[in-house]
Amino acid sequence: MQAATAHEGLIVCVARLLAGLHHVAVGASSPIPAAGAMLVRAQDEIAGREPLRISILGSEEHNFFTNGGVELFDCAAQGRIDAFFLGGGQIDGQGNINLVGSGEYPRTDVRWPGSFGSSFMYFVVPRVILFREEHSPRVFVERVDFVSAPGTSAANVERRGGPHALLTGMALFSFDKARARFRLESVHPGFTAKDVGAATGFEYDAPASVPQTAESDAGTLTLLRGRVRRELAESYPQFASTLPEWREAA
Amino acid sequence: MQAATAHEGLIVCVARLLAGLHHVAVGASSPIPAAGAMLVRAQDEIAGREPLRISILGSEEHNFFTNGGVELFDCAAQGRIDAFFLGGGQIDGQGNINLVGSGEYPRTDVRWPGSFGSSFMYFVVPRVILFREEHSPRVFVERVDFVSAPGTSAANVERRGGPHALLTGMALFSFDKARARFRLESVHPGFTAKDVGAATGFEYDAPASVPQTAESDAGTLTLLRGRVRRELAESYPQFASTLPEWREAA
Amino acid sequence: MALTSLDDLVAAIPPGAMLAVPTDYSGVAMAATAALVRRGTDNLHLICVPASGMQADILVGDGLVATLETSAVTLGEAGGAPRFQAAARDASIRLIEATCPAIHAALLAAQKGVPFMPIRGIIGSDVLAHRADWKVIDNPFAADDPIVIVPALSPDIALFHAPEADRFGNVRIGRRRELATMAYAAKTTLVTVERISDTSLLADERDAAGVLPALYVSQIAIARRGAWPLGLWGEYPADGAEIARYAQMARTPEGFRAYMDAFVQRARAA
Amino acid sequence: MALTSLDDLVAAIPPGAMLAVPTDYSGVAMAATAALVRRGTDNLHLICVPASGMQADILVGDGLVATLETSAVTLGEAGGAPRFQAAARDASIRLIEATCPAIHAALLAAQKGVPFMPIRGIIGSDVLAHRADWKVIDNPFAADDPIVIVPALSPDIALFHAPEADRFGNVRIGRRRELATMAYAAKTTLVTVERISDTSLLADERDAAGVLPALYVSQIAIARRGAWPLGLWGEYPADGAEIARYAQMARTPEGFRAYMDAFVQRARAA
Repeated sequence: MQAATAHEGLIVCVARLLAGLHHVAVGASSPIPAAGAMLVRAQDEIAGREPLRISILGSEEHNFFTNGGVELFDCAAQGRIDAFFLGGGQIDGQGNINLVGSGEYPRTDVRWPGSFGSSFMYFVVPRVILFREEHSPRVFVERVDFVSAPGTSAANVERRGGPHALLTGMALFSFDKARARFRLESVHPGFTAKDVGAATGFEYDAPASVPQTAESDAGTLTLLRGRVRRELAESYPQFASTLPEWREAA
Repeated sequence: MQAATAHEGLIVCVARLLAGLHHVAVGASSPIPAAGAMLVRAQDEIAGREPLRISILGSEEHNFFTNGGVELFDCAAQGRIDAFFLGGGQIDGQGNINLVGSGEYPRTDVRWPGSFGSSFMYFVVPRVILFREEHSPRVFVERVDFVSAPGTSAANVERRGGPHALLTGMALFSFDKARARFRLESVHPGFTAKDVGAATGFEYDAPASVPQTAESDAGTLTLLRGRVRRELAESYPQFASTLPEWREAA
Repeated sequence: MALTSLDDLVAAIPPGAMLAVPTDYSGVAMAATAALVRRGTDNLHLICVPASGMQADILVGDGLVATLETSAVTLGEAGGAPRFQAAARDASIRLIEATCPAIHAALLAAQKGVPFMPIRGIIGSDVLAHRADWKVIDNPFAADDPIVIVPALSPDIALFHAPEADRFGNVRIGRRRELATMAYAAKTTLVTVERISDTSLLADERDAAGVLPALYVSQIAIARRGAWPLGLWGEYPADGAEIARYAQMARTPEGFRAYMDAFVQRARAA
Repeated sequence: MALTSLDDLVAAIPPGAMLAVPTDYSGVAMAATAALVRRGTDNLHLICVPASGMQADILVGDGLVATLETSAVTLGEAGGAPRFQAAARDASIRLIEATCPAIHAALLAAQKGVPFMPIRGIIGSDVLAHRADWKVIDNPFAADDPIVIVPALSPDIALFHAPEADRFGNVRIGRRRELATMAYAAKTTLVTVERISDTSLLADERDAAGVLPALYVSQIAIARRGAWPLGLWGEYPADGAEIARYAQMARTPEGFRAYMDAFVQRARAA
């Protein structure tokens, strides 16, 4: 079997981060998180577990909300969303994220869309997965220029959510809330811990010997390239077409 | 033409109190207020004015709200409801109303249903019409035993609504908010100012000579006994059947 | 979704639960109420959203309610609610007097995940005077502007009756959006329905707005004519004669008991 | 209800108005936006509920926006919003940075007639740091529990596009309930629709939940394909190629001007 592509590796990483959860919400233009969620759902069904519920925002077919755009936030505030994905033009070593712009606000050098719901979701969703494929010092900075949402909060600030992991095209980090610091967990195939160090603008912890991100097993890849790829194609046809396909023998 | 019955007289009084308004809400079991509102609507249409909008609560056909039971209160809070009717087991001379019970709360001697939305609506609807057919010292007391909603508020309490008039089976009062006091405006046919005084447990102002409530003119009665009676029958068939009927000559 | 029996549905309501129920015209789970009476689940904290009728009167009359939080209880055209009135007079239940929009606001706070909601009006009423759990604060955005705030209300259980659910657990609530508010705010939502649809209620974009998503629904049981003797919007009107019969019988404890014996038997047969 | 022309509809928006518009997938009145550009209504305080795309970019690019209050502006798959980005860099507009649920909360406060709404999160963000109009208070129901409160937001005008209205002025909004929130909160609501229904949209209890009552609707104009090049739920998808063409041309002021000349002509023809 063909080894996992880089995107497939990320999808499998996402799936590992979502295993065992009940409900995840993903953005309309987030095919890799969506694919990871669909992989978990398929695995749950095969294992006879209650399958992961997936809400795809902005989608007509996969949006099960009926109370308008605010329902995502209400639902999260009620504790009914276990995981959510956030990105950012900048992410710093304390887990702060910047979706607004680089340079001195408001006259930003580069302007990004804006904070969307991040300033809220980061506080209320228990397992926020920071996902940014580009792994460069321009993204992973020592200190963001604008805090759309802070990585941690003072003890008296009500907060049950926050960064759980940071997944990039190069590596997977966990986040220690007490120390407000990332820890390098594994490096994806084709990269070294040294590559990660050079591409990261903030300090982080790392084990003496950084493991490689676990390879996807054949069963997982078969599921991904068959059923999940077909499900994914309904919402993300262009992205799905870039993934390897596996067909059952006729 | 047969003179107005007592109920017809009350309906015409209600209509006079609602003339010129845009939107009135009435309870599902309030046929006289509803009939008065329907009379105004018919008069508006005949005069070519924008007709009064009527929301009948709890009705499936005449409830134009689509956001659940809370929409009445939201709509009133937005200033979109000009008039509303409230009653009460007790009403006192300061305009306080009691929908909870007589005697010392919570061990009331007589328990009524409860305050419903009165504690809110009395504050936000500009023209609240207190309507209680029974005119007796047991209803119109010096001081209510439980204030479901106060007639007036301190100057610093945000309040654009409150009692506008008190209509009973015997008389019509206006309300002076600055003095927190009712004023007898007119006495219905068949009663005297003295009757009113004997049946009212609170003090109120009155002109030296109290006029009789103006009679309904023939055109109004024709409209009421024809079109309005028919419209009323859709929501309040039993009540409508007690009103005189007028049919156009075939 | 978990399609269950009426008995199993009400078994999910523990004694002492904070139980939210809707007003008469929204879809009252009367068959489930009979099952609850049969089961004898007591010590309930009943929250009427925002008022109730025969359902609250029955639960109070049967001694299952420790605390009753409501804006009103009435049998409507059939008159006052006799067991509620008797309990109020005897002070045999703890009464928490409310006003409709404050109950909605408290549930909305839970829906939004905030600890309180501000609400206008109410100041100077005895409703406020008797609510140790409500506060008056100064509006932080204005000078000398007192405003009531009510704390979030998150019922243990929301229980109501609706025309239909689909096999995925979505429930049609139409424009009775207080049912959605109850479900958003509650920890567990139990629904009885007239029937189960094989096709998803969310499939048609035109009427999807009137659907409570399965996400908020814990258990569903079929109960045909499950709101009787109350009505169900779009399905059947209230049985006024039966409610009047109840109103008459429930004037005495003995009459109430006789009525209930038959009422509970009916639920056993259903 | 007042059925009017597109030109008369946008004439109801005065210069300097606080104008609320919905997010791309809810129903954006793009034909009306073209008419607004043609009319040259400027000095607008544009509120995106809670974000925007091409509509905000066009209004900003044409110099009609003095203040922009939004959670984000993006052209989605077509990339960043070029005129918005340029205006942010030049500081040629006043930017009020927000986060989605705070915009919803501020409108909800207006819907409820309360001066503010509490909202969790946000504390410690620069969104909060730049909002002089938001406050952090101590939750009056707990000790040492700071919480953000946002003031009520009551736009002068809400403007959106929907599939249909009926001749009584009721408008189908489906499950895009943010459109209702906007209308509840706004002083005036202007709606463009694909078509007018002769029968009342409230007649069918099944889909009445997805209808905004006429009570909240000031004026309605027919604009066929009135959301183009954006999509309209249940009706037509977004025209991705056209949005990409806009994204390309709007990179320069000259390209933007050329695009707009044709865009506004199209509105004149409609």
